[in-house]
Amino acid sequence: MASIIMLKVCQLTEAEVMDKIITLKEAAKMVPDGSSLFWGGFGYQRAPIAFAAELARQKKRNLTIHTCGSEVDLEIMAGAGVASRFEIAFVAIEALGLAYNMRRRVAEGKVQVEDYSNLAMAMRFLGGALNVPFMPIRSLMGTDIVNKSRYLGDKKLKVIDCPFTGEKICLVPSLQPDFSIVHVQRVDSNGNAQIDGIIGEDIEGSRCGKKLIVLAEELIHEDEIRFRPDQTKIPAMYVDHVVILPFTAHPMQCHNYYDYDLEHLMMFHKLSRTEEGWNEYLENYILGVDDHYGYLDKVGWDRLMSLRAKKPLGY
Amino acid sequence: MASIIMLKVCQLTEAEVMDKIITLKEAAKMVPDGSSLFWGGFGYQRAPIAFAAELARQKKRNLTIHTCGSEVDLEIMAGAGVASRFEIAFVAIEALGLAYNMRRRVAEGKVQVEDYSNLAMAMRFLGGALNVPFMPIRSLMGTDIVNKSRYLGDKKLKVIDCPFTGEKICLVPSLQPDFSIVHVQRVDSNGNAQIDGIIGEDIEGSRCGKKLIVLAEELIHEDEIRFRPDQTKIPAMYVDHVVILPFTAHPMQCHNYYDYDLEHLMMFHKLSRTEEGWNEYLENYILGVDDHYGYLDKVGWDRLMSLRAKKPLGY
Amino acid sequence: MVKYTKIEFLAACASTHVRDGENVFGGTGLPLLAALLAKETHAPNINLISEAGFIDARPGEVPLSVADSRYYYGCSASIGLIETLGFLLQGGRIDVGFLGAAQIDEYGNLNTSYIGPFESPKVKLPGSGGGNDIASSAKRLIIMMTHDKRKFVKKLDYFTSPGHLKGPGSRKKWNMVGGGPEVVITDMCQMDFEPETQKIRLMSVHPGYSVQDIIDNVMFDLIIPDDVPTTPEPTEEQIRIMHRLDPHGVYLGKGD
Amino acid sequence: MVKYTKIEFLAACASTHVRDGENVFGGTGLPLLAALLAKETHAPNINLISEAGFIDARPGEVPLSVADSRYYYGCSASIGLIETLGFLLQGGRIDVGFLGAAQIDEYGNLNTSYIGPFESPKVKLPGSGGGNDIASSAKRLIIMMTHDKRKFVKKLDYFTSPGHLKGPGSRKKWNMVGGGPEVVITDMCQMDFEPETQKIRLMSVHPGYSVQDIIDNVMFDLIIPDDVPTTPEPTEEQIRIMHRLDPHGVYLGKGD
Repeated sequence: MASIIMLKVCQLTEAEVMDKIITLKEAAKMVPDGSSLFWGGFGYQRAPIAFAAELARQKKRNLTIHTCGSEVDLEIMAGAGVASRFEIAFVAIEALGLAYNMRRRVAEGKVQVEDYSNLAMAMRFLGGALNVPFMPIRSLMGTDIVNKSRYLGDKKLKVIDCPFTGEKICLVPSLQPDFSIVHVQRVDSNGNAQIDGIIGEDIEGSRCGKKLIVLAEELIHEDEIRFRPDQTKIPAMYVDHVVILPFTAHPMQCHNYYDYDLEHLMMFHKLSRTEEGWNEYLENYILGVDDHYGYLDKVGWDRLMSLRAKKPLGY
Repeated sequence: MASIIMLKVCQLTEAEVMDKIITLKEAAKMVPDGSSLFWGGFGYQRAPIAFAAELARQKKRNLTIHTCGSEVDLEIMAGAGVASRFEIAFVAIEALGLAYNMRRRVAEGKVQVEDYSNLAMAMRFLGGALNVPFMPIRSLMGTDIVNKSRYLGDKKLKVIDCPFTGEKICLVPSLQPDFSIVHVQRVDSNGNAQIDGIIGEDIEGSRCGKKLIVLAEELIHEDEIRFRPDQTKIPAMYVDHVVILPFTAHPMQCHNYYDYDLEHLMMFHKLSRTEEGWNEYLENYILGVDDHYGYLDKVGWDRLMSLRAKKPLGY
Repeated sequence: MVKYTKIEFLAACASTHVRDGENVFGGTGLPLLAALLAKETHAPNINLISEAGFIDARPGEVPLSVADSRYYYGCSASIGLIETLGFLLQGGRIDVGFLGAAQIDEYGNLNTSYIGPFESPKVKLPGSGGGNDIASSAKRLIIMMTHDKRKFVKKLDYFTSPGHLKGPGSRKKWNMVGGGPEVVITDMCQMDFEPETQKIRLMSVHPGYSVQDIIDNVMFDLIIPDDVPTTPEPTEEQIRIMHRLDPHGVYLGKGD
Repeated sequence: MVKYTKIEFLAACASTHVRDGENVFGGTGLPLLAALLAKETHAPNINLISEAGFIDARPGEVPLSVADSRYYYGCSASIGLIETLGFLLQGGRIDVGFLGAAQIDEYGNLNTSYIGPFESPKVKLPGSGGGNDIASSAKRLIIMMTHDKRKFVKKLDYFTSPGHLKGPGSRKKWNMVGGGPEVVITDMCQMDFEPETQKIRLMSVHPGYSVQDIIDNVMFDLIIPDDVPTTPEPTEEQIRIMHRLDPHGVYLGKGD
């Protein structure tokens, strides 16, 4: 009985939503200049680098990026002039050093960074996902994160007396950006997404945006999702568009799929020290290629294949 | 190299925490009269019935129970005089009808129920887990849940003007009860717990209590936890005590382990219609047995075995 | 002629209010039966959600609890309450929710908490559960009740879940996410809400009942439109499917 | 005599401040190396947590990122930021956190955000990351810095993360969950905080440095106790283990 129901519904559902799958170009085209974006991934893990590069190729401008901490992707968007505002807690290339593009653009006044902590940003996404206007946190108080603001002014946060206890508590404003951009390991054609390894802030981030674009390394059949429903980290009903692409995070890593490319990463970081070096990288690896596959060809498939994750390590 | 490190640490860690595993009797003994408890499980799923029965056998009194919605376990605690205060959203035996014990005890004035909604309670646990004094929600407003209170008075909740948007928003006070009682499928000796199926409010509830007692159907080896760390729903560092017992939720269900016992449940519900009937059940199945195994013997192992879940259905 | 019970009529009638493709909070009992019936007939693509954490569920037989494992097999995600009641429902993503009640007033406000005075209640009812959340935040609310005059009251003993509160503007005052009740379905009639006053209005009467029967069985002034049609009867297929979904007759009774 | 670099000394010295059985926020870089070294020597039962979501991690080689998959294999739970920074850290369950900084003042307050005036910053630094959260809520804070006079300032260019703020009572005013900084470790010395004033105080100098060297290399009035011991040197075993954990010399440099 159950199987009859499922069969019928399966066919209809798949037909209806098959068009969620679009290309990277189409996905980036949907983001108008001036949009605000939740930006997924955390540190070296599941960074939507390919999406940042495509935004640069399409000459997007004046985006506002919301994330806890990201690295190469933020450097690309700051360096290429795609994003002019960042509400973030962290930008650097961990282990290697400062984010030079961001440093230059901030010094030039072309980029404004509104500073929060990681917990503060994660709670802003949680509040947005819950559709409430703010969330309380216990950090930030007593520091310049409370006292100074770039552009949000008194909308950056509020320190209030708790109406229950009288103690000081900090309220951070919830975020519901125009888009959420999240990179995952696997997705079915409906948009049900599985994530391996750590989640960072992507549960909350995927639910807070007005539109959600999921970038996945691999397309899986709906049966695999329904056989393991407790592995679904993002249910299809949140997902507006799906992009299937391998090595979306290169030169960063994607747990169980590939390790970071330390050589490329160090080359990126070294070149980004100067505007000239950065322009060389931008021309060579982003603007000078047609699309993400062009980029991957340039990096070289022998190298990409050598980065593939080994079981059971996941990197 | 990694394996050398792991071996060494494994041994030491296990030795240190092995004493987390205690008996049901010992666990219930730790709960003093007058304590407040987060009560895990949701509806028919993973209800800590065995713990409620043991609290009744030990004649605990004046407990305050915090949960979204529970059924037979709340009926036992209300009926046996174990708990006198409930901060809950729901009590009934779904599909069968009203919770008669609770109904009688409320009418007698022996039990006070402070009414919230499911989301409100879940958010109170989330706030407690986050260690902030309140959480904002969009429901409750305009109704008697806001206007009437049994014993919390103006600490029950507050409706405020949002300091960011000016709109009305409801703040519910966070909960950090003395104990969290959570029933799970599997746990290792350190306390790392896996939950199958739905979570209800047990992620937040397990983190909000001052002490956490985990009741598990099955003990697994630490290697199983570390091989699938993304299946760990409650990390050991939250867990104070572990009780290993089969059929902890009977006559309710435990996903992937056993289905509900509808016959027993209907018998329970029917008997509880009257004080006499309830006393009969209480004597027969709770006070008249030495412990949980006595209860299971009384129910009968042939019946228990017939309830075992079938793959892949999980019930 | 199709033979049916009052309960079967109620469930079949409610199912017609679910539209294909909607995100539906099913709950348990008759509402769930109605939602499952809709899914098997005119609305195969509804996304059935249980507040316990199941998303896009396809139970082969009717669950007894919102947390019943029968919701699990074949669902596309199995999470928890913060996901369903917080992210999905409060997030404005649920199209339609179902609620029952022990009392309803003329604005569709509901009591599922107490009969008698709050200070010394005669009967403790189940309470809100997720009801207040669903009534506050689902885009549309379908209310299902067995018809009993004492349930259709001028003033609720306890106001658990919001309908249209005190009428126009009330929900806006509290910034409610959802639109409030759309229809009330009983075993005697269907009622909707007059747009201007947001007061309850007779919509159709079930076969065998007159408008006067309904008027006699509510304790407030029911708005009666000029034209009150008869509610269409359930089909044999609907009744057959319902019994397949509830093979043990937990909700429908032991066969007919 | 043991041969060591400044960086090796700094990491080995910091590792001694981790106590067995503690819940430790490791982060990346030298702090993580210090924590891993502690775990392999005197503190095998520390529970190493990365804010990205890894709990009870046992990386075989040093991760480059808090989110590095090298944290995954052998860990006991892999979750997310709300879990680690919210439930665990803000929940008061983290014993010790590590932070570095570009500037520190005499109360142990830290700047990891900007060099130069806020309005027109000369250098954009990484920002708080989880630093403000860790400094606010970890029971103890261990600060690690390479020693440079320009980093030990009278006034921070930007106040990112709280040390003891303005001294006694300051943390209490904001109800901070954690106890604040306990020790500052550089490649020249160790410093702690005088209990009465909560101002920074010299604790020990590393071999080869004098008290005067330290005084010359801070820009505020450092409290100097009567007795300033010499910091014990790292052992050969510590150095060997560190290099095994960082085989590519990402943090330690290429060989010694």
